Amino acid sequence: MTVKHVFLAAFATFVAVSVTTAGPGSGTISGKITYEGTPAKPKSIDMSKEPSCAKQHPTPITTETVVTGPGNSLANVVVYISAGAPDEPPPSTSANFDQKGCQYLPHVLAFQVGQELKISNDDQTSHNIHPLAKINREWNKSQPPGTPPIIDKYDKAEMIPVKCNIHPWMHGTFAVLKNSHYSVSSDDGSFKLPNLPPGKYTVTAYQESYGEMTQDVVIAGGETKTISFVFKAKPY
Amino acid sequence: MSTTHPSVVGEPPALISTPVAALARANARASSAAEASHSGVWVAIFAITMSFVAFTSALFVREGASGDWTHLTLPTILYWNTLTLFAASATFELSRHAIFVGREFRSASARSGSGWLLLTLALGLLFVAGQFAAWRQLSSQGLYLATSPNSSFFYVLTVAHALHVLGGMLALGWLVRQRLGGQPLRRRSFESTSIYWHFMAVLWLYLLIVLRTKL
Amino acid sequence: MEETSVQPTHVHAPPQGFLWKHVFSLDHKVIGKQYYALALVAVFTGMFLSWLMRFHLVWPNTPIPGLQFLSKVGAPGGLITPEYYLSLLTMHGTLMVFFVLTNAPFAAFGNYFLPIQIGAEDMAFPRFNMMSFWTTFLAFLVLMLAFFIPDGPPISGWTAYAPLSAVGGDAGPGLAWGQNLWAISIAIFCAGSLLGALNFIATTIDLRAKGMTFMRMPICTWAWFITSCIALLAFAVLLPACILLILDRTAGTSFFIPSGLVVSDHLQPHSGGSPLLWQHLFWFFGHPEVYIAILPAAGIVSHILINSMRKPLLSAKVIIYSMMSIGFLSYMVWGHHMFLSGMNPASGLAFSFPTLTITIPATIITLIWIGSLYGANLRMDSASLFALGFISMFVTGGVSGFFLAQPSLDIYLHGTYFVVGHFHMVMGVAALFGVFAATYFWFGKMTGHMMNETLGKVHFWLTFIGTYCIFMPFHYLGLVGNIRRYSSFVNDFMGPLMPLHKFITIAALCTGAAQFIFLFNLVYSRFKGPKAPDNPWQGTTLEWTVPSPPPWNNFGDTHPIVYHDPYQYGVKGSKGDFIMQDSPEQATGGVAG
Amino acid sequence: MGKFFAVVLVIIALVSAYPIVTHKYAPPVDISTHGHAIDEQLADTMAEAGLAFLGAQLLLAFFIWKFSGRKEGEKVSAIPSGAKIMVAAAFIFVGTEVLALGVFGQKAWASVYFTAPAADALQVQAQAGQFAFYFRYPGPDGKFGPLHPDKIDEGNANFFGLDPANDVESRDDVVAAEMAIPVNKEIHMLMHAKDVGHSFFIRELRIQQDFVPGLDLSLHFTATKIGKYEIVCTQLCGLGHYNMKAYLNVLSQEDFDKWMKEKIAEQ
Repeated sequence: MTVKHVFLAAFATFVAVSVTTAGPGSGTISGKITYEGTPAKPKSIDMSKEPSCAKQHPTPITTETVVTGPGNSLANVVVYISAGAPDEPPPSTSANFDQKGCQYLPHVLAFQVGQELKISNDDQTSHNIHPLAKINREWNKSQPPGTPPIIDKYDKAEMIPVKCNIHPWMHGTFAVLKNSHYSVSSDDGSFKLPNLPPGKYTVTAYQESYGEMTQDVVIAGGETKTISFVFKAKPY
Repeated sequence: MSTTHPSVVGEPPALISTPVAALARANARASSAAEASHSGVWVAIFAITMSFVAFTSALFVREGASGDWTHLTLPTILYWNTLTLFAASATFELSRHAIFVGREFRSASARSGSGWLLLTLALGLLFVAGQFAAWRQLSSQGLYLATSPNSSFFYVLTVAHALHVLGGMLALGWLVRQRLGGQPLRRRSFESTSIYWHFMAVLWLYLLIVLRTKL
Repeated sequence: MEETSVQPTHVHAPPQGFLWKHVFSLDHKVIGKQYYALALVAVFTGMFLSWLMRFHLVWPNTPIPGLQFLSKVGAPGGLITPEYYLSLLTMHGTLMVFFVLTNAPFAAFGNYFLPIQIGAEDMAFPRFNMMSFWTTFLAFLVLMLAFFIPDGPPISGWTAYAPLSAVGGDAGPGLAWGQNLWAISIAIFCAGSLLGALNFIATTIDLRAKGMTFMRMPICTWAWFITSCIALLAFAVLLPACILLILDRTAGTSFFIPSGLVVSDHLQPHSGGSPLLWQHLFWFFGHPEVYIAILPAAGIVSHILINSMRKPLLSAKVIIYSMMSIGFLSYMVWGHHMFLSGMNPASGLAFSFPTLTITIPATIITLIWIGSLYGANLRMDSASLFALGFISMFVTGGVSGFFLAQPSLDIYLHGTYFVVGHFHMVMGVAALFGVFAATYFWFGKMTGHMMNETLGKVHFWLTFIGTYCIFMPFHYLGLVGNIRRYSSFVNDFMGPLMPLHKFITIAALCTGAAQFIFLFNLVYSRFKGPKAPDNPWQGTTLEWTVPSPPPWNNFGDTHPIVYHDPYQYGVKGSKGDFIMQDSPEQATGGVAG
Repeated sequence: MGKFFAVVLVIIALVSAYPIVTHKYAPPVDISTHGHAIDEQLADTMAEAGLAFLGAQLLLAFFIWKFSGRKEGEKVSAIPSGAKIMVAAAFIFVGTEVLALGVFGQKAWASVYFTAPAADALQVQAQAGQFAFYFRYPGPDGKFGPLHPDKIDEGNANFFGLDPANDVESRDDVVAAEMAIPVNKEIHMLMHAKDVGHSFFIRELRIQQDFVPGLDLSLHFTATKIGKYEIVCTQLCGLGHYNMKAYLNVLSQEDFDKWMKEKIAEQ
């Protein structure tokens, strides 16, 4: 990379940032994620091996690979602009990933390339964080109780499954994305991508066990477009 | 210091600085080291045997432990290589005959036998080249080190053996150099090398049988 | 002798220049000292690692200041992570077993004293000898490098059981490059040890002085000789095993990795390998390795004890034959490490019997030591104290072997601290006591300066009592069912055992600190110690006939002639109650030997 | 110095033996049908090894007491009987001990490993993986579905790699993180390792056996006392080794049936 390229990149970023923040005239994509078919029944998690965690859950928690809501809605689906939007520099805020009661909070964490990732352990037991990255560098670190948060960042966009080697039921996802236009669907399956300047976008929805779906959307001006994704659920 | 100790009968008096004493001592030393080379090579053969026993018993265990063992058809060139290695043993014996038996033995600086030694060296090289050809042949069939357990063992055993043959060729090369340069040749060093060299042929025969055998 | 050799091939001239004299020296004495120095570095490193482990076990939430600088990932904020604990454990075991227990009693003292004791000027192959040290040193560097790579040291223990050690980074931190370095280091170490053992054997067979028959060799020479035979066989098996492990790790072969393993959510691409194959190969080396550590120590202790008692042992021959049968039996017992590994249960019994049988020669040796004390005129200096302490440790560590040799008891005791107590007692501490005894006994000969006796005695008492305080409770923990290799005790019933664990940790910290007295004594005496006479302990064997320290060619320009059995003590000689091996005078009276 | 040594050695020997003699540290109470044989064997060995330990240490201390404190030129002597008695003693005492322990004392080993499980034994499959145990019961059809390592999905609680979509036998298989068994009923445990080597140890049950990847072993035992017992891993298996455990839940037959019914309903 030459100095010229750096300068151009910086300039482009500046333009992009000033455009995105330019409130009026920008559009929004919103919608809902649903499924059709029968999803697998969530299974309850037996934490008896880790009593300090088990007692934090009076009723056992269940697996979170597929989280459904009322009206066949699907939570924890990452919706993001996979094409059409320029790459953006990371925000200065950090993405926080907590381990509490031997669960990942949140189960799916979306953040940007280069953004600070802060992993903390609120439990009385050691956890092990093992993001199974393929494009990025794979690492595997343990975090005993009382140790400072692990700070890291990722250089490339990727959907990274995360697991705890000590507690095999703990699984989550890091969604490392190129720009700030992303949303993780809430319990009712809804999502919202605001502040989109006019243009043609490819919107991708990613569900950790059903894979991804895409749609092309054109934003002409200060409008809100509603789209929906319907995943095919499998009973097993 | 050492003067309080009785000196050895037949040794020159213990005077450190006399060149005669130093030379005699050095001779005695060199001969004892050459003496040791004999038992050294037997000990080494013992250790090498043990290593190959470990390799081959690993092979038998692995072959018996799982169902993924498909037998390997050995490249024909291996049998030619076997002949080559045994021919190299024979030429080594011929060189012994030329060097230590008959009239040539008297003339310390004669180069007799160096031809046979050179031929032995060449046959050794030919063997290693032949093994290399066998590896090429297998890999051209798509059989690499990690392809199957039998190809793994084939490469491990033949490469380990070839490395040991190369080690023997170093010793052989040293003998050739001594001989060509008209340097004196110690019988012990010669014999140690020959023991090792014949051992390589026997070891190869063993490996060939192991690789050929189907359990 | 051939007539063709009128010219010497090379004249063995004294080496010139610092580099050739002290670094790349061909002199067996310098090489012996180099091995000793390497073992010293390794033992203090290993001890430091054990401190960290013991500290972490009882105070898991107390940061160890500064540790985060050693490993930012392994010890964030100075708190040891589970994987770093296992790294420490693996490196502690590897350093101690390979670089201390193999190097110090065998390679270091063997190198220094075997040629002198048989009246030789040097080893049979001085160049191989130098190479074997530098190979071992390289192995040490490769191993230590694992501390400084981002991946960290391996976490699979010194036994490196496959497939944990074979599948690579998926199985955990340290199992990618850390484990590679481990396997490479051990392979190099095997090569170095093979060279060394070959040299020892050839030297003993061929370079004995005139009159030095096999039965006139001192017991420690015998021990080194028998040990080198064991080592030759053992390392010749471990080397191929390491090569196969390296190939599994780097070349995608499947010697030790079976099909269908899912490690960290990754289905492994290997198929058909056998994890038990690694265990068989490893323990075929591993059990004899115990005797590689303990036999030289036993030989050294016999040698020192005879000198301190001023009388020969009841029977040196019986000791030598017992050592030989131990060496022989050591190759028939490896399966007792694998009682619970799913071998055929009948082979469990088949391995149990020879294991129990080893007790017989071991008991004979012990009884001869103790019985020989009867009627002795025992000198109680530091060397002697450590030799006697060795016997006590050997007994303690030996009797616990009785339990573990039985598969039915192994069902309960396998994998508990009982095993840890057993092998630390008999293989670790006992062998180290042999090394300490040897150091106090021979330091004067090796450096020309005597060690300080008072410091030596203080060192002995702290170490003797300290090691009992550390390792005896390990047996109790094992009986209760405390599992070894746990980085912290989260088990429900560990609570009541914590006071015992605290006691052990405090004992370990104190005993470890006492070793600095020894270190100080070594360094101080090396420079400030009184000058050592040629024969400070009125010994009889050939090392006492040469100056302290011996000249580069040991015996000057003479060749010693041996007239006697090695231990002519309790007789009337011209110099006192002993006759030296190279003295032609005849013994009158004395005790039968 | 010699007398001091002797005193210290005697103290060490006695203090070391004290907790053993008083049973301060002893294995937890046995709850198995075969464990008594192991316990007896342990007690016998402890008595014999303990005597050997005390005998040797005290004799050593006594001789050091008596024969230390060197006086220059003092005459030395040897034990009159010489080495022969030592060799004979070793052969007779230790030899008998070896025979006794090695041959007659193998009942316990035989009772665990040389007998076949009863035909009506309850089959449970135990799977060890980094770093938890999971247990599988065949369910109402009495059959275990086949394992597909590529289908393992821990986040989705598919710890065994079952494929219920294609394998009918798998659909009713019960998977649990605790090992519930009925009391006084023989259990035939099938052991399967998912990734690396592990081990299965229940102290109270006097059962310990390695999981060897690629080698499915089996073991059988009967628990005789209702209660909850810890199952731990004793084979170094990676960073979470220290925390690899599960519980054995020994229930009355009725409670077990109830437990099983709940589990089947959950599937």
